[in-house]
Amino acid sequence: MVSVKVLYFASARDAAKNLEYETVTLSEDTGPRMTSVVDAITRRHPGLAAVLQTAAFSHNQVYCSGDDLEDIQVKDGDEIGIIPPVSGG
Amino acid sequence: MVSVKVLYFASARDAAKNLEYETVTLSEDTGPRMTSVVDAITRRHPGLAAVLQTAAFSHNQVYCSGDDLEDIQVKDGDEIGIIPPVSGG
Amino acid sequence: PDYVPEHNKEASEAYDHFLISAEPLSLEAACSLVKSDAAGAVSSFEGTTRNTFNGKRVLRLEYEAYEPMAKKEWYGIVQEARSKYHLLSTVMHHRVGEVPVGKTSVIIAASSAHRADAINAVHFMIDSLKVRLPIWKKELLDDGSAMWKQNEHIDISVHK
Amino acid sequence: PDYVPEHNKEASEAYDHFLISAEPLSLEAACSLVKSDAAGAVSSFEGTTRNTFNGKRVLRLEYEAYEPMAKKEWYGIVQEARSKYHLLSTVMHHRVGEVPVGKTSVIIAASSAHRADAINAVHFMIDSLKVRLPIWKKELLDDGSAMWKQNEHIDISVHK
Repeated sequence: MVSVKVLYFASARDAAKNLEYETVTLSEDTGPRMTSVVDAITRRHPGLAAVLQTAAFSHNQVYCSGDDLEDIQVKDGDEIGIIPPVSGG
Repeated sequence: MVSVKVLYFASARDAAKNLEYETVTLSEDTGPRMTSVVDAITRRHPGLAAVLQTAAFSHNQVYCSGDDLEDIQVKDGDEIGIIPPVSGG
Repeated sequence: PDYVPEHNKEASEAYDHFLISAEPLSLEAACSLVKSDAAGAVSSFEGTTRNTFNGKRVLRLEYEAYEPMAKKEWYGIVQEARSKYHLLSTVMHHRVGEVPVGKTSVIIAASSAHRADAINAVHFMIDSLKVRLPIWKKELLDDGSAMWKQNEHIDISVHK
Repeated sequence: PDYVPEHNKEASEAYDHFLISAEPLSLEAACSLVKSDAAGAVSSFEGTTRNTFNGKRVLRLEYEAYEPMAKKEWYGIVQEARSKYHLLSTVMHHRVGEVPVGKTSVIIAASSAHRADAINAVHFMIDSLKVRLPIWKKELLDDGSAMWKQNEHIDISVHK
């Protein structure tokens, strides 16, 4: 069992019942990947699907691209951010 | 008779007995040119010759290039600046 | 060529200042942080809340940040800036929470011995901030609508 | 594209501020002159007296200006900047007389709706000032020597 903390920002938080973050527990036999996290949160918050089409992700506060989600293994306690297009400045 | 006001700046003033400006009266028959002014001040202040090798000139507060001095006619009351390489900023 | 003071190619919290704050930002304070007797040039950029968007009246902006990650990205931006430009000191300050019209949401500043380094570094840092820093703004208009903004596409590779 | 406020393609003393003064310059004051609710970006540049030249200690700089001609050249620079960039307001302040180490000799500032205009205009204006404005500085070193400086060759045509 692997539990990760998922952080929602901006439009992602709007789509995730206004949660700033939540814990997601994965029960895969083999080491779970970022894709498993994305699947889990989309099941919980169907409205996220639209947001995730343009969002980036962070894994322990480092950007990861949508193409790499299948390759990135997540461990217990990892911090995963849902990063809609940024608009700082 | 045409009298012009010549202004000396920076190294040009150092070479012109520390004068900020002086009046130069030209007595040409035909309309005098900027070159006549330059000749006159170089006679008065021989030390200016070295400065004038790199200086620009202004005629009534507008830059004129060394190549055009022969073509620029000066009139009574004109203001002529001796502009060593600038170093503002 | 002119003498250029020693500088650090590594980002460091001694010379590179990062702040995310809900308090008003001060340009004077930011520039004071980067000034030194070895600096001949201080360049700065201030982003402020405009009063209109597509002809509609803007009431205010609301910013939020993923702070610990923003700090890591800031560090990466400064490392990159220092690899490109000869810098003495830098500042990146970003306000979060409400920012009323006319008020400052971001300040970038940099000092250098010669002016091109500071000017180009500030341009690079604000462009990089807009691409990389996990910060978001929501725009509230006077017709009651609100929307999360999205920065335009920025080509960071133009910065030599 | 985003809404851009009206602006003037002509330089005007209502929006473009020029000052030559023997008094200390203030960045805050300069930036206040260009800020407005229509501006999303304020960019600035401050030139300060460095403490060294070729490894020698600098005591101070002394500036002098051909003021009426400097004002005419400033006007030409602002006209050119406004033809290149979409600007709301600009400032060019230059100090004359003694400027001690660490103090500000020149401030350029510009405001615009979008950041690239203000940033590029400031860069263009300081480069143009260094090429065109009839202003001179004498550098006084602690070995008792003094010399009139000369700005390096600057290629203004690089400013798109």
